Amino acid sequence: MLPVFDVVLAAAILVSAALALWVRDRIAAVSGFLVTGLLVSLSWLRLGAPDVALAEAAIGAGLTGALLLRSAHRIPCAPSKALPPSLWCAAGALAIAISGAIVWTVTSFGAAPVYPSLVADNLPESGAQNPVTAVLLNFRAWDTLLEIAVLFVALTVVIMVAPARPRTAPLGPLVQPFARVLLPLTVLIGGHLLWQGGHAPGGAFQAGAVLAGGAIALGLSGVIGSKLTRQNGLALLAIAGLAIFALAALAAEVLTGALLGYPAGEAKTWIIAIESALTLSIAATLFLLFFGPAERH
Amino acid sequence: MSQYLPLAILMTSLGIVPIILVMPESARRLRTGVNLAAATVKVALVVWLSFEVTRGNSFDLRHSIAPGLELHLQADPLAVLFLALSSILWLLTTIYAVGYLEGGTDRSRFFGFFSLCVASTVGIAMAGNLFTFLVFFELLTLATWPLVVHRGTSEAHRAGRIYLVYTLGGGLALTLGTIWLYALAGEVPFVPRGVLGDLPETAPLALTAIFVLLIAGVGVKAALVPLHGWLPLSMVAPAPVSALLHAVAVVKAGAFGIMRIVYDVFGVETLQAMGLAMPLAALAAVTILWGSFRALTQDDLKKRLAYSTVSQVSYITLGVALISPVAAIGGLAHLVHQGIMKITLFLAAGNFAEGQGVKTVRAMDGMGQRMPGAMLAFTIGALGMIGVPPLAGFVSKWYLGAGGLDAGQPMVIALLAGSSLLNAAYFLPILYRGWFCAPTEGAKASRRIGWMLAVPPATTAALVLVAGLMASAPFSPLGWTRFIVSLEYL
Amino acid sequence: MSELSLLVLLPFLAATLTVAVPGRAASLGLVATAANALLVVSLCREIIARGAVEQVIGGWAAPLGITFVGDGLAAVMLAMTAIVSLAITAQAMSTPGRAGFWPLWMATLGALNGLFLSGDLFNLYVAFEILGLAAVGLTALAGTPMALRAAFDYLTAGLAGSLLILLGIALSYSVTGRVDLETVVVLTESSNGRIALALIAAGLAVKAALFPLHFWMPAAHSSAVPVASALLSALVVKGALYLALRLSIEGGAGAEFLRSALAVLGTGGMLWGAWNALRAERLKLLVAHSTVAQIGLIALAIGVAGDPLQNGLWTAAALLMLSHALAKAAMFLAVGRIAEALGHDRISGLNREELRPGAAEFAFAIAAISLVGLPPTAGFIGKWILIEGLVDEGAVHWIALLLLGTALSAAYLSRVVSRCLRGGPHVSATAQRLPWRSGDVAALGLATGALLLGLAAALPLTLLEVPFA
Amino acid sequence: MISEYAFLATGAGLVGLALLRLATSADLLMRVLGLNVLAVGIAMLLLVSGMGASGTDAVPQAFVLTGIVVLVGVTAVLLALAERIAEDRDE
Repeated sequence: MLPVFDVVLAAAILVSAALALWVRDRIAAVSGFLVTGLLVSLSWLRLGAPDVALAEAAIGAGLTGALLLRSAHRIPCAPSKALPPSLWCAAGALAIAISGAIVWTVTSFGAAPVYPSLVADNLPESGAQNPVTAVLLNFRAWDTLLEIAVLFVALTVVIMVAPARPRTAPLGPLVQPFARVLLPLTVLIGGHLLWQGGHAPGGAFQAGAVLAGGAIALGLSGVIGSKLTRQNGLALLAIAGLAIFALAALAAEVLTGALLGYPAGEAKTWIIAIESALTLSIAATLFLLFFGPAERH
Repeated sequence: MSQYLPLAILMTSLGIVPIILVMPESARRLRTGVNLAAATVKVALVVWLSFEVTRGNSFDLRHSIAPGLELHLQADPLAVLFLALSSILWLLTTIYAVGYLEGGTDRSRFFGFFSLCVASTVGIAMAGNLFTFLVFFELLTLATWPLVVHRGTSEAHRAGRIYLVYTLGGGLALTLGTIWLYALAGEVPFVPRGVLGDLPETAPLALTAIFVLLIAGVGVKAALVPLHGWLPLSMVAPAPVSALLHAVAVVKAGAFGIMRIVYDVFGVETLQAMGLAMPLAALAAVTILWGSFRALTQDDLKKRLAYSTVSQVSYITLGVALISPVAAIGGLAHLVHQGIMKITLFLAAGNFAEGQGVKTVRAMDGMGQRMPGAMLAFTIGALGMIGVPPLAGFVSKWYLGAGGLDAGQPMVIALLAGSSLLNAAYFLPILYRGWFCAPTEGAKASRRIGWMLAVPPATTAALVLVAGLMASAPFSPLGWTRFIVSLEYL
Repeated sequence: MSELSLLVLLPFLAATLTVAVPGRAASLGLVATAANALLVVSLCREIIARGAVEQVIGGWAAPLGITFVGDGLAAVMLAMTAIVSLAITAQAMSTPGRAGFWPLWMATLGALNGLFLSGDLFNLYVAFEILGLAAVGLTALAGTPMALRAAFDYLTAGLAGSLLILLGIALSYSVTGRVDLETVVVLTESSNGRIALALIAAGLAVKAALFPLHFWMPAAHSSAVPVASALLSALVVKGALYLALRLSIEGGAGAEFLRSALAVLGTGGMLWGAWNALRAERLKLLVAHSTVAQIGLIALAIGVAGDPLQNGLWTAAALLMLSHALAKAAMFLAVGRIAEALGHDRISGLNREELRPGAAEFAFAIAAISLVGLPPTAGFIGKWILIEGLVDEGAVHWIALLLLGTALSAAYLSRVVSRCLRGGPHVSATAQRLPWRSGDVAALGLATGALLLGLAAALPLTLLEVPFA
Repeated sequence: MISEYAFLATGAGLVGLALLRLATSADLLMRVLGLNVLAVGIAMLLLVSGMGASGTDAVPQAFVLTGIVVLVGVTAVLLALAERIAEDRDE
């Protein structure tokens, strides 16, 4: 039964993605993308990756979808030039070749991942029970720190480029499809995160995204006044994440001699402290990524 | 302390380059002072150095750049010969240039690159290995370009472009040959009688190719036919630049490079064994005749002198390629003799242009009355070039001819006779017009030539006379070259 | 705290501070770049004295954790970045600031340092994303429609490049089960592993603007403000080239297929860039196309150098990168000053009559000498090492191509320099040069540094000869 | 097993579709969408490769999570730039 479900799901993902990419209408394309995202996150639940599924639903589909909806009308369609068929065929052949190479590469015999046993062995010392959280905030926290730096840079560029602020309308036509999809999800995922706590799927990114999503929805519907977004404090909160994480990394090195090496036995405290700071910072960053700077330079 | 002499000599001209370049245009006195002081100090240092060298002291300054790659400055007798020539003539040319460019533009730029030019020449003279030689040789290319295009006209730029194409192309060949030789032989220091060991037996073909590349590389600057095309064109440069190009720096650097490659990289015996000496001598012979032949038909005075240079510089190459100690003495002595003669001619020609606006042979009528001093200097230089005894040119030609006989090449005598006839054919009409024709009606009123323009050609003309008369003195160019050749042919 | 941690984290901390205290951004930037330079000096001394250093982040050894690897190559790249950084900062301090410059610049510095030190493929991907985004921000800094459009194209190309890298990493993971750099040698052993590596290399080619994937680059580099152009051309593309060289080293003999591709594409880039530079009408475009050509040269050097574990030819590529970074940064800074003085950057209008060429033109000329690779520049030493090795191998065609590239670069750069020397006696003697600014000093200093680097080539070569970790 | 292949094909298919769209469209928004779909496809491949008998490997999951967050940042920048380009064209 389940394999059949998976095959149908897989096919649905491809179809909706193709629709999203080729449909002419902007809103339809973005909606197609949103649906693809949600189906993908469902498939990732099936692949045994609930943390990622949550993140994809909240950020990959939700927030990205919101951003795309915001911009869909402001970016005019490029005059669609009919490409010569030869170019189409070449591009198609290339795409098929790459897809084929990927399938062949992944299905050919490969070495088993080295990570599961390493993660399992070191999980008790990591300060987190959820292996994904352990990887993100302990084993490979350096990746995460750089990822926060990416968000920081993205925010800096968006503030610099300063697109027009989205118009807030009490549940206007722009908001409705988005709110219809996102709000229930927000509530659902938020509840899930609260319920499961730190030991199960969830973490700073998902929580931050949910917070940001709620704030954006409220901001768009005018519930959160523009007063809040005009405060410099929000931007400072956003950049604080990188500063705190970097300082924590260096502080850990002072204490233990290893960059990001948490003192023995206190890993959990450190992780929770960093995660809570990150949650707020991520939420502020994502919110500002959506709304842009208060004033244009 | 004195082991840093080579560096000090290099820095007297290299060190003032940035200082002069940043000087404001209006700081005329300061610039002249710095220039002349540096040139004078350099002459003094070179004199000191030559005394040290005759006392048997050797100099070695090394700076490692990469494994098997080092900058090496040294002072062997051959280096001292070239150093002495360039430092003395630099001093004279600087004085002349200051006078010549009075009231001109971009003088800071001019004198900056002028000094850089001489610094590269000095570096070429003192290079202790092929790599160092290459570095300064390329630096010379770059330093000379702004001088060639100094006037900024389209003609100057065309000449500059052609100059760059030729010299950078030659630079590429030289670079490739050098790297190839380093890959085969490791470090290539300049050592009398060559450093190649058993390579001529193991890799004769590669070595021949390397020789061709190296000679092609330096041959561009030495204006060997058919690589000489840039030289007549670059006559658009101001007179002191032409003097520098022809007598001291560029052309001489090429000829000096041929000496280094023949004597101190390959060694005359190796070269003869590989059968490469004859073709080089033949090329030199062709260049001698072709240059003289082309000079005949030039009406532009400086162009005539330029083709004369093409011809005369190859005397040096010929002397080197003939594989005979006597011919070598002639060739090496000609390095100096041609330098002082040609600089006399160019400085005098510059004075004709400055004083009377005369730039062509046709307009030379009555120059002996109009500018007797400059005309006298020009005459001495021209007669020296023809090889009239007892002037310097005669000494070189005498040794070259004797060397040809010594090497069993009597054809050399015929070549020298033919070339001298051609020399006479293109110089004597100028002298005739200058001394025996009355000035034409339209001749411009004379502009006074200051002492800065008058003294340098007079001095070099005197040197031409002295170098010929005192040829047998130990410190004459000839005496010194005998000493060098005794090292190369033991 | 070790130099390695501070090298990466100090710039990021400085970046956040410059946002928090915008009024002090310039002085914060200066302090950070100066500290960065001191850290690099200290690290280089340590590496020369004690060999390559490693630092296990968080105490979790690779492959689970991430390791910083500070070997000779990384140190040379860090030093290159530090030197250019000082000049960029000096120049930026002398020009009116634009909001966003300092945080983006500091983030670029941190990302570059992180990239040069990282020993993990996925970590490298994240570092590339920081670098790419910050570079796009620097491009957009000019704010003109052309710059914004160039920034968008740059970002889509850059993102496509990094996603190709990520795809390659995903396939590496599926083939070998791990993503630290030591997996590269395993990848070279199987054909599906080579597909993964090829995808990573393709992504790097986009990011490095390697022909024919350079389409985004001339517009981006020529429409940005001068400091940003200098940064992008001198440093940002070096990140991808560095990783290509690193893959060649890690892959050893098995990475020959990558090197062959690099050599071929590099040749194409060298010729194509030179051709476009010869035809360019605007100075900035000429310099940008020259970057395409120079990247081609560096790729060619990596490509023909052979197995880095067997011979030392790859050091030539590193030297060329170093030389290009200094010279190209100097060149863009100089071009910025020239354009500022003239109000345009048309090559045909460089020979102005009322103002004589000054420090900027001179800096351009010196930088050109380095780019052409005339002695005694580091570019020359790099080419020397490379050609000497190729002579030994008898690879005549590569030597011929290298010489052709050199001749072409001399041809297109002399177009500009000869224009600057034009003018003539009609120039009034009272003409004034623009007053000197620290920007002139930066351009001139960098150009002179590039020129003299050849004389001090022993230093980077000593570093590069430190055995790999 | 079948599920695994199905999702593998989906991942590869998403990559192919996205590349095809990127190669054939000059539309700014479509390029943003295409890049996002490409990223989703790659993430799918990572997760499929990480599947094992004892559950899905946590490390590629962390990679995907990082990738998602990075991508939302880049997308925000892309859209901001695209909006400004459109605005400048209007003026």
